[in-house]
Amino acid sequence: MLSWLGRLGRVDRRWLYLGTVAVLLVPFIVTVPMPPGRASKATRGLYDAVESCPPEKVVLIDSSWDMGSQAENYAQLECVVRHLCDRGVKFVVTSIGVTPLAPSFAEQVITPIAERAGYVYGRDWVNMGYVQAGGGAGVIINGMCKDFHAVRPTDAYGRRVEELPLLGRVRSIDDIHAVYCITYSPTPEWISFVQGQYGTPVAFGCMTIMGPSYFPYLDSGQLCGMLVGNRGAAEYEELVGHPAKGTQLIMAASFGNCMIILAAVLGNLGAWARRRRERRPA
Amino acid sequence: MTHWLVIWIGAFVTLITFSYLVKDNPVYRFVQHAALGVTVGIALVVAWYHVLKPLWWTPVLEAFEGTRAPAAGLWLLALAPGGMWYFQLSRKWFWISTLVSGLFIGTAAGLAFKGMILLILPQVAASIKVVNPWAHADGPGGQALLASLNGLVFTVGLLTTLLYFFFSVRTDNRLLRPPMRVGRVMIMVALGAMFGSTVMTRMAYLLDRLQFLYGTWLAPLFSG
Amino acid sequence: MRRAVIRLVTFVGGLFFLLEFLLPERAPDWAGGFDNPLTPHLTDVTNFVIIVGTMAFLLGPINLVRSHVSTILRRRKGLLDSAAFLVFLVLGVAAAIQHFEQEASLLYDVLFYGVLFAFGASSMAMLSFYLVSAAYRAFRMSSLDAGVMMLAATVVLLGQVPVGDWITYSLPEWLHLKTWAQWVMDVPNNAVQRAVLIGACGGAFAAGLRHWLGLGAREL
Amino acid sequence: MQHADGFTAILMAAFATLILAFLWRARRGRVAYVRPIPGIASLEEAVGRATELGRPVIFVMGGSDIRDIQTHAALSVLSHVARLAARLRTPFLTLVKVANVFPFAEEVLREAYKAEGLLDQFSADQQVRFLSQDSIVYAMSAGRTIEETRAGCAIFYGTFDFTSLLMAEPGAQMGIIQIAGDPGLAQIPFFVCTCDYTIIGEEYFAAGAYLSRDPTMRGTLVSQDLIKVLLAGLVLLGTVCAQFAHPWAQAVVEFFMRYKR
Repeated sequence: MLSWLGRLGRVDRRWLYLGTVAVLLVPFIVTVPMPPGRASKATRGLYDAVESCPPEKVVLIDSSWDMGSQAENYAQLECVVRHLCDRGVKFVVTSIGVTPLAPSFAEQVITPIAERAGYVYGRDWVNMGYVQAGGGAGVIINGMCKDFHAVRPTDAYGRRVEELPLLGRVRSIDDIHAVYCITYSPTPEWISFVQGQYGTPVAFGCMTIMGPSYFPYLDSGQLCGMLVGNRGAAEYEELVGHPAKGTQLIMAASFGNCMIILAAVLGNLGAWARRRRERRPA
Repeated sequence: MTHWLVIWIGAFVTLITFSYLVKDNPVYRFVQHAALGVTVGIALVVAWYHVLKPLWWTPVLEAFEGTRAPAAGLWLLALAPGGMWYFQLSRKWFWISTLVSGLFIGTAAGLAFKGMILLILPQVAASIKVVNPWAHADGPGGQALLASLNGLVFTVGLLTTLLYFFFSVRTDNRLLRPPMRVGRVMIMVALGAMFGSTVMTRMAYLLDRLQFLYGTWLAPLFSG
Repeated sequence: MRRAVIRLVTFVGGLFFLLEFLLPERAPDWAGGFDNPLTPHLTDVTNFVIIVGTMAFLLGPINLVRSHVSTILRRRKGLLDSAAFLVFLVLGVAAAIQHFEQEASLLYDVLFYGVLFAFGASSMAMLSFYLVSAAYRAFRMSSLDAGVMMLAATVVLLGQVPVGDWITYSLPEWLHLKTWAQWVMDVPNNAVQRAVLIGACGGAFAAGLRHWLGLGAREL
Repeated sequence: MQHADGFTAILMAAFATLILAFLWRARRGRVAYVRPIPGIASLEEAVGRATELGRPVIFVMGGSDIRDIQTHAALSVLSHVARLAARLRTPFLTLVKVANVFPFAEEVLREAYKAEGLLDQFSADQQVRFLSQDSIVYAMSAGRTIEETRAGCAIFYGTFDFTSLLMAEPGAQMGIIQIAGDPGLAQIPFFVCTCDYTIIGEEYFAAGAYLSRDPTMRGTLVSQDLIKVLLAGLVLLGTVCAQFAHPWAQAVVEFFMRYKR
């Protein structure tokens, strides 16, 4: 047993990789049921913010993710857009400063959902495209709160603000009910310049890795809600009653996480076994 | 519905990328450079179509055509500082580009002061926790006791961590050493939370790709 | 002289936003009772920063093209890679223009979702392979630090996924792994993250002043 | 709060004054006190152990630019470790990731050997290696170097990215002493489970300031400490007041809560 454990540590990397793929494919082939759960405070906060949107206001979505973070951000955008469409809340999408590829990704997620819900582009939702600045996103956020049209005079396809009826009523931060920023690590400048200056609720959708560093903002009420990784998306999908990508990936993550824990335990046992053998007189 | 060609190329590129795990190979490097080229190309076009054209080119054009107030034509002057960036390409005239980059560094700094203070004050306020179970509004019940306990752990954690990162006072005495140890343990617990989260994110990347390979590419092939 | 001008430009750049914030919305009556004179110019300044900042958009591509073209001209190693870069750069530009002008383009879809997306997502996924092998070979619980950290990590790892819910499903709620994972996030993690944030505040001010006043890395 | 209120403005002024005051002091050559952090002792121990084993010490630098202060902190630690290794006659190797850091690292090493009177033992091409600007390639080559030279100890000091695990893995598997320092928190977990000691967050700068005795580095550190004290003082004041029902105490708490909407 000891020698077997000791040998485990010297297996060629590539076998480990193959084993990883084999184990992680299981949850996609076999369906594992999701236990009924309770949404966390963070997820609930965003859900309530969307629920409480009055008809005359819109939700601003900053969708600033691309292939580098779509593994978690995709589901986070999808579930919230579905909720907005179910509730008939109108929304404006922007992509501020992170990646110029973001508008195409946002469109890929939103268009099918919006079409199915009977949302008309320009009247019910708008994609305002990408904007960047030299000194970081803060300057754009700060300016956009004051005058939306000046900073974004056209949408992602070059149509003018005047041609898009929805934007007739979105002139400044006062017309926005809440801001939802989805990217790898949303910039705290959203908190400073939107929530800090105007008190408009801000919610984040971030990769799991960034979750721990944003919880202090949730505790202080600077964030009204937050979706953390696929777990957050899965909880949201449950609240909306439409399990999708988040649910599927978080189920699969059970396998992944267990595998990492198992690998670390076996690795430690192996190291311990090797040490014991070395200590034994030859 | 996504075109079959897009899915097949996507699957091919995914497998080629994973082939790097076995061995670095020329096909991988080819795909890597192709992807970089596409990124740069698309970014160029987006910068023009989403930013410069609507915000700068159109107003200037319209001012000259007379369909907009002539003052908008002044935006043409932005070419002067904007052009300064390109002196970065010359060793001799590099310093000219530092004029415009300096402007941006200054802007970012000016906004950073404002952003930081707006961020930190609510954090200070939120750190004020009620530790005394009798000070809760509804008296010292079970919930209040729990909240006080959590408040105590929080306050101790906050202060010991701050002490751990405090460098201008001698701390190698008997009074300060135990709280510093508590601080380090607290930091380790927080790092554990970050560690678990990091692992989950990295797993999500792989799971997402496997979902694509199996769910989008392979499974439909077999189910017809 | 040159240095002084650069410093002045940097200083003025920061001054606008700082003053706009520091001056009140409306000056008190004894001081004349005028409105904040800078606020009306905020959007113009914002647009100026966006426009001039974005005008640097050719800089990165020029540098890359220069280095790849020189690789090809001098027939250095990686000639084929450089050629691939240049060809796909042109294709990328063409496809993106097509996409913006007519909204449906197979070339764009192939390049965007087929090549770019697949490569970007897969190269991130490679990290998890490395992670598994490292977890196995290198994660050693050799110190108290590592022990405490790994314990917290295990709670978070199990508490965030459904398998954790299944394990502790029949126990009372306060013993659920999910509850404990949330506690780790809400109490110890929050305390430490906030302490780090408070520390970062001083750091941000110091770095901001250094940049704003042009003091240089060595001097501050 | 679209514009600063009195309290906010005073606080901002106080922060700026503290930082500038210590900068001014430093310019006049006053060196502020900075305590030694435990990580420094562990660096010395690691070099000692490598000497006992007769194997080389490897210093792996991070990805920051020469214009970043992170690099300067790392260079002062490099100088300290190099002097120690020179004094103990232990082979010493530095790995560099960023091209413009390379000449500085070489210079620091030369100075260190000169200070120990061993300049003739120093060989720039052997002891300072520029591996690659690319993260993954750098990390893999660093790991391979640790393996191939059969290092006695490895020190990772700098800003590292997602590849931290790749470079720390081989050493952990060999069971050598490894010490890591990174100014951020994100990569620290990986170092904690693969290294024997980690220098976390701001400790990174403190170690640099302590070892270099550079007046400005130390002055900045102390002024930042005082800002922390100021903010921690506000938290403490509020926390104490929150425990009492007295109207004055409640008024103080109310004052703070205005900022938390």
